[in-house]
Amino acid sequence: MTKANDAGRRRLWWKKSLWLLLLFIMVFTSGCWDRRELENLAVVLGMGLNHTPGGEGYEVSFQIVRAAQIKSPGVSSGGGEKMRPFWILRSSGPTVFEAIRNATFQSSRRLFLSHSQVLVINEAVAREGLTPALDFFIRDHEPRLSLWLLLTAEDPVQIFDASAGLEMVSSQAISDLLQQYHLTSKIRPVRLAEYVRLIMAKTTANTLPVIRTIENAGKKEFYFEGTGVIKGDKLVGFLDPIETRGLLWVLGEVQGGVITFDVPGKKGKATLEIFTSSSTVTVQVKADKIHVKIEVQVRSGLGNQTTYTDLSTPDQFKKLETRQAEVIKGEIEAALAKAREYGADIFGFGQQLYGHDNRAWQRLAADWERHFREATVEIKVKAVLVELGLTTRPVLD
Amino acid sequence: MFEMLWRKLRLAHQRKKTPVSRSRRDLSPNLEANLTAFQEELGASPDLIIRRLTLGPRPGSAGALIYIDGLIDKQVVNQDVLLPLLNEGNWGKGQDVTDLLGYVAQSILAVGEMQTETELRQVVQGLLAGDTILLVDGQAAALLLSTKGWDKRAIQEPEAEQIIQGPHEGFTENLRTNTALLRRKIATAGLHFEEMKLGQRTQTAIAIAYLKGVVNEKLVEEVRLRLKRINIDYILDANYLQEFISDAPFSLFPTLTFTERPDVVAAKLLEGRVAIFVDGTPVVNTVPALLVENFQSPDDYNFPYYYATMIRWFRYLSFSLAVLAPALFVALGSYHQELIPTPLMITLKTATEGTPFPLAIEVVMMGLVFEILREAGVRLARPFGQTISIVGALVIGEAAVTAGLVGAPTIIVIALTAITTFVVPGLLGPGIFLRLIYTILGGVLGAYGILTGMLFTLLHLASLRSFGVPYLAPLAPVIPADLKDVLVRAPIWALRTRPRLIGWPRPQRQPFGFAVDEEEKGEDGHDKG
Amino acid sequence: MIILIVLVFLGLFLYEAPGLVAEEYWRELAVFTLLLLLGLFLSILLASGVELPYVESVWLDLFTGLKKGL
Amino acid sequence: MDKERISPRQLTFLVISFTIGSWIVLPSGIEAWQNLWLIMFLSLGQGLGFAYLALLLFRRHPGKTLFEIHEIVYGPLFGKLFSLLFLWFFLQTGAGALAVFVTLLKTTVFTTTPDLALLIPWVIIVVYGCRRGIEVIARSNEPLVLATIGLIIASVFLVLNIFERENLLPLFNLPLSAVLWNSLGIAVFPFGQNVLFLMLLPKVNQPQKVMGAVFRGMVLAGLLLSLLQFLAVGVLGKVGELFVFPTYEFYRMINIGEVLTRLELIPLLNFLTMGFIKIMLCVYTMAVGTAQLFNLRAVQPLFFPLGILILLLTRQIYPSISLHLQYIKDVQPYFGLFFCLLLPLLTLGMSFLRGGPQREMAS
Repeated sequence: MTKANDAGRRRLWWKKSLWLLLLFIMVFTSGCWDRRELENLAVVLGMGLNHTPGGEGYEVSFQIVRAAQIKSPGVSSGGGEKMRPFWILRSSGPTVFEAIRNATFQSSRRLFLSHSQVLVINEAVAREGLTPALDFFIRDHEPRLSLWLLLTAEDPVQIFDASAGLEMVSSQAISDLLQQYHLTSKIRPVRLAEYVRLIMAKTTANTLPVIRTIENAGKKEFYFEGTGVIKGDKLVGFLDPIETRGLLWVLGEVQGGVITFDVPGKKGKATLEIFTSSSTVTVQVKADKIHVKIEVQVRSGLGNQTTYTDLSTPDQFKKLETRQAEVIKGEIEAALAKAREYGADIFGFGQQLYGHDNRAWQRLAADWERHFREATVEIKVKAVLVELGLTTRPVLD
Repeated sequence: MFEMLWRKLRLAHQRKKTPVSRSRRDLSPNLEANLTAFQEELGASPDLIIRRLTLGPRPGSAGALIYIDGLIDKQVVNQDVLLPLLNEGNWGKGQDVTDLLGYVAQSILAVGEMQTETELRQVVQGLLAGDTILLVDGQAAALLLSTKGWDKRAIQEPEAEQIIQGPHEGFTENLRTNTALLRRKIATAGLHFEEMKLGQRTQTAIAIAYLKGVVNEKLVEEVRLRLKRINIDYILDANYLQEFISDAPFSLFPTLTFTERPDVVAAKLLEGRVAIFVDGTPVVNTVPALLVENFQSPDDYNFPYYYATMIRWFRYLSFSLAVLAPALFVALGSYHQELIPTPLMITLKTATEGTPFPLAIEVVMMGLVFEILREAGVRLARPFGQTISIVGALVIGEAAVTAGLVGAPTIIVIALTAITTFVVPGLLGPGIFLRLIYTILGGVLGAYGILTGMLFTLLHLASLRSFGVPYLAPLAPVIPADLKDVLVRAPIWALRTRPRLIGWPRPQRQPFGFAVDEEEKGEDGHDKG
Repeated sequence: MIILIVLVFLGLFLYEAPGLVAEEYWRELAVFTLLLLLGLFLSILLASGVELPYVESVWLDLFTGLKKGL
Repeated sequence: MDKERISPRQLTFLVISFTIGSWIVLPSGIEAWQNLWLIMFLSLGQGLGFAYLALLLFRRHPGKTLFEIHEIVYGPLFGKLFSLLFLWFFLQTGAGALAVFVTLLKTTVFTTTPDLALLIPWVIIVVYGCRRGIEVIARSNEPLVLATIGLIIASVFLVLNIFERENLLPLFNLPLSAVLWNSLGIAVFPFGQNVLFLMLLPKVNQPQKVMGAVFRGMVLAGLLLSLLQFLAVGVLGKVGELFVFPTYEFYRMINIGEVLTRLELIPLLNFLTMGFIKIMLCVYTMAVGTAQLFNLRAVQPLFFPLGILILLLTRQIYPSISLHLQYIKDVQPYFGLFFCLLLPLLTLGMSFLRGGPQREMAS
């Protein structure tokens, strides 16, 4: 290190400066192709997918945040009429991608899809097959796999147009709501990633939650109701909320919600709050016949009663538990019946078989619909009541 | 091309020869001749005091006492030099001495340190260093009496290196005071000082200090060698030396550490480092220097280990923030918006809505404004400094945001970096530079640009050595044993080994554990600073 | 574009060569110049839009050819 | 130049980053996707076998680089020919890795930025690093490897909430031939490339520890890759097959409480550093090789031209990623096998045929 003589040092000096120069050249020549300033972005929070009125192509609608409107709404720019904090835009094209790019003709700013949270798909599109419609969202680097997928019978714009309640933007509200599905457990929220996972499982059918708008005190509001069944990639039918919960029981995804039924032998109802549930599904193949065993375990507590009897005694509890198990079993059976009707394996029995008995699956997969319809299903529900709330018996009994 | 090269080589060759040695000139036996010589050499400076006097038993010979006013301790000169010389009773026994100077030195003067010189230049040197010169007619020699004494600053706590707990003393501009301060910390015979004079014209005293038995002898040799190689006109501060002897003169990063604290220097010596004192400055350099030393503060060792560890981690965090925060902000804001969580993204967007400049320019601009404000605040007299900060913070920041010139988040980021930069004062310069470069890179190529810059920095840092020790040690190369004082600050009793690459001649400080029966604590009060 | 490339290569040559000449590393200089010229040649070809084959497509063709041959 | 020495541990670290290199981003053997993490162990075994053979070569000719061994074994002319082949191998390996990274960056973040804008800064720092020498490369590699290991281990915790055991099933649903073929593909692609280290082994300061160091590095790298694949499969399931860059996609899925989300850039940059080391090693080795080929005394001046060559070749590696995927599937196993197993084996055989331990004059 020290042996560098004077001349060497001087040479070193200009060599060193050359490196810095190189660095700077590199900085200033390479430049900013992908730069997009925050303020020049149109942040899309929700997207809708529909067919163009004419037929062939797709119409994509966007819900774009109007950031300036979110900023301190009280002090908004002197007196001008208050705009809504979002902007809805439609554009169409032969493919989804082209439709999205065509939106550039209408938007002064570049559409930025990375933050979009929901994708609302019109049923007509779903009936024709989702793969061509969703390909862009999986392939492109901007949209995320954590996008929530929703079905609607209406024009997606109607959904975006609905009141957002406490939020600024309805897409945000929908996304927040879907994350709290466990308060009711009557919808099954599906992210794009989950959809793709199930699609790739071949035998398993997908389900997507259905959203629609309702009129409430003169205002439009969105509302979730039931579930669409996607067989392959096509919409084949719907499950009502109860059936949806039947499906959720089997998938072990019920993590809350309430269940109401008549108290056995008494006049009046009891509402139980579900705390946790879990399920075990075992699929066995004997002589190319499928036997499915579903075991569901539920822990719940008494949340509300309309009878005048004291339900807190152990044998009343026993009765409630049996009754609850029956109700749950009924829900599962209802879902199963619908699934058999559509020939759609929404429960993922095939997936289960695929994982545990791959050979059998490979043998049966080709004709899975028939095997699924003919499968014998044994349902066992074990319901446990663990809590009473703060009181033991009703105030007046 | 070749010609240019040749020319450069020749120039370099000539450069080597430049130190001209002036001709040697001896004192003459004639007093008057000597005095004229002195006056020639120093000019008719009013602070040159020549006090003629008669020396020796009657009739006595002519003599002169020469000193420079202001450099000597008048008390000493009057009481201990003049008084004995003028007291006739003193000459009683020296009736027949021939070597009058020798007699004076031996029996009369009450001065501790003195020496005889015959060469004019040496004498003048002594004079300029604060010695008093005694000349006697008839003798071609001079007596140099050490009567140094000038006004100096009292020992204070250094302003740039405040600590909360621990010793509050700092070095002064006086070399002797400084070495004494160090001796007070390390009372072992192993503490050696070596002195030399550097600077053609300033003749500044340089001292190197090391702890024999702990230090690597080769390191001391290397320091000596590098110091001797220096060929400089003047030295006014430690930094003059540092730019000469540092391993990587072009690097942004300092390969010497400096401090004004005796406790820090003591700790470094005890780790096996060498300290370089420069007379006239309170700053002391220690070598070899490592990057991680900048993140250690004396307070780390004066506080309980868990607290010290946490504080050290905050320091790492602060430095990374100081260097990277604006760059990441720019990269996220203008390239990787998808990485920002949605609500934050919308908030940011609302805040930047309508600002005219790209984010990178905004950040660089505000960063420059801040640096200028800081510099102005440092240079200006204190009352002005306050005005500056009020104007800077309130008017420029606030007004820029309300006027919509820059977004509020930019101001927040700049303010954050402004504060965090000062957490690691040793890397203030490199930090500001890196921040600027990274911000530009982040604005040009986003996170990829920052990564390129960081890899470049990493390679550069990894290629640095300070006196043979890799600058990034113990992180690259990883030395697990040394991480105890880098990743965390282990309890003092667990810091039982010195840094591997520096203190390897004597790696162990003390036996492991906190058993009291070994009374070795005196030597290892605390670690590095 | 081509002028820029030539300038860059010239700059690199000037950056490296004097040191080599000073130390009389003639062989190094030769190999260095050779490699540099190769680079220059290729970059000029690329810059002027000549279609050079892609390495992996060459290998692919070769291997599929071999497989067919076997 | 020749005084540079690296320690066995640094060698281990270099092997780790070289192996992880670009495979982590674009895995080979994707057909076996769901079982990749298991197949990895098989490949690791094979890879260790290859490495053992190559290291035997080094053991027979201690202190010699591969190119010097070539000249000893085949004589100057043929030796140089073989060396040239290997030079091409290093060049293509480095350029291939670089091309993959550029493709990744271009498809994910910098869609409109031209290749050159991404390549030139990269090549500049590669050359800068190479000029600083192998010691500096090894030193700066250490924190990078530690960071990568830290990230991979941290990912275990990051994906806990999206990891599903069901996704791992079914295990072993592949025919044996597919398992073997894919494991071979992996054995030659990340593991086999380590044949490059034959050029650097003489620089290790404790030659007796070389074998252990290389093996440790390969095993560690194998374990890390296997762990990462395990996580990726657990998170993505079968879907992973779909993606060109599954690891990237896997990090895109991370979502912890809607706050710690969209992390893909961090692993991307982290893996880029591994690739950076890999490319730097390729360039460095090429320079060392070229210097030995032409009996040069200095390596320094070669880095710039070689950097430019690798830059040019990167643009000419493949016209599109689809061709590269095809290449990985159809050609790479053979190509790698040729360089990682056949050539070293041939050299080893020849060396044995020439008889006795070679006692070359200390030149």
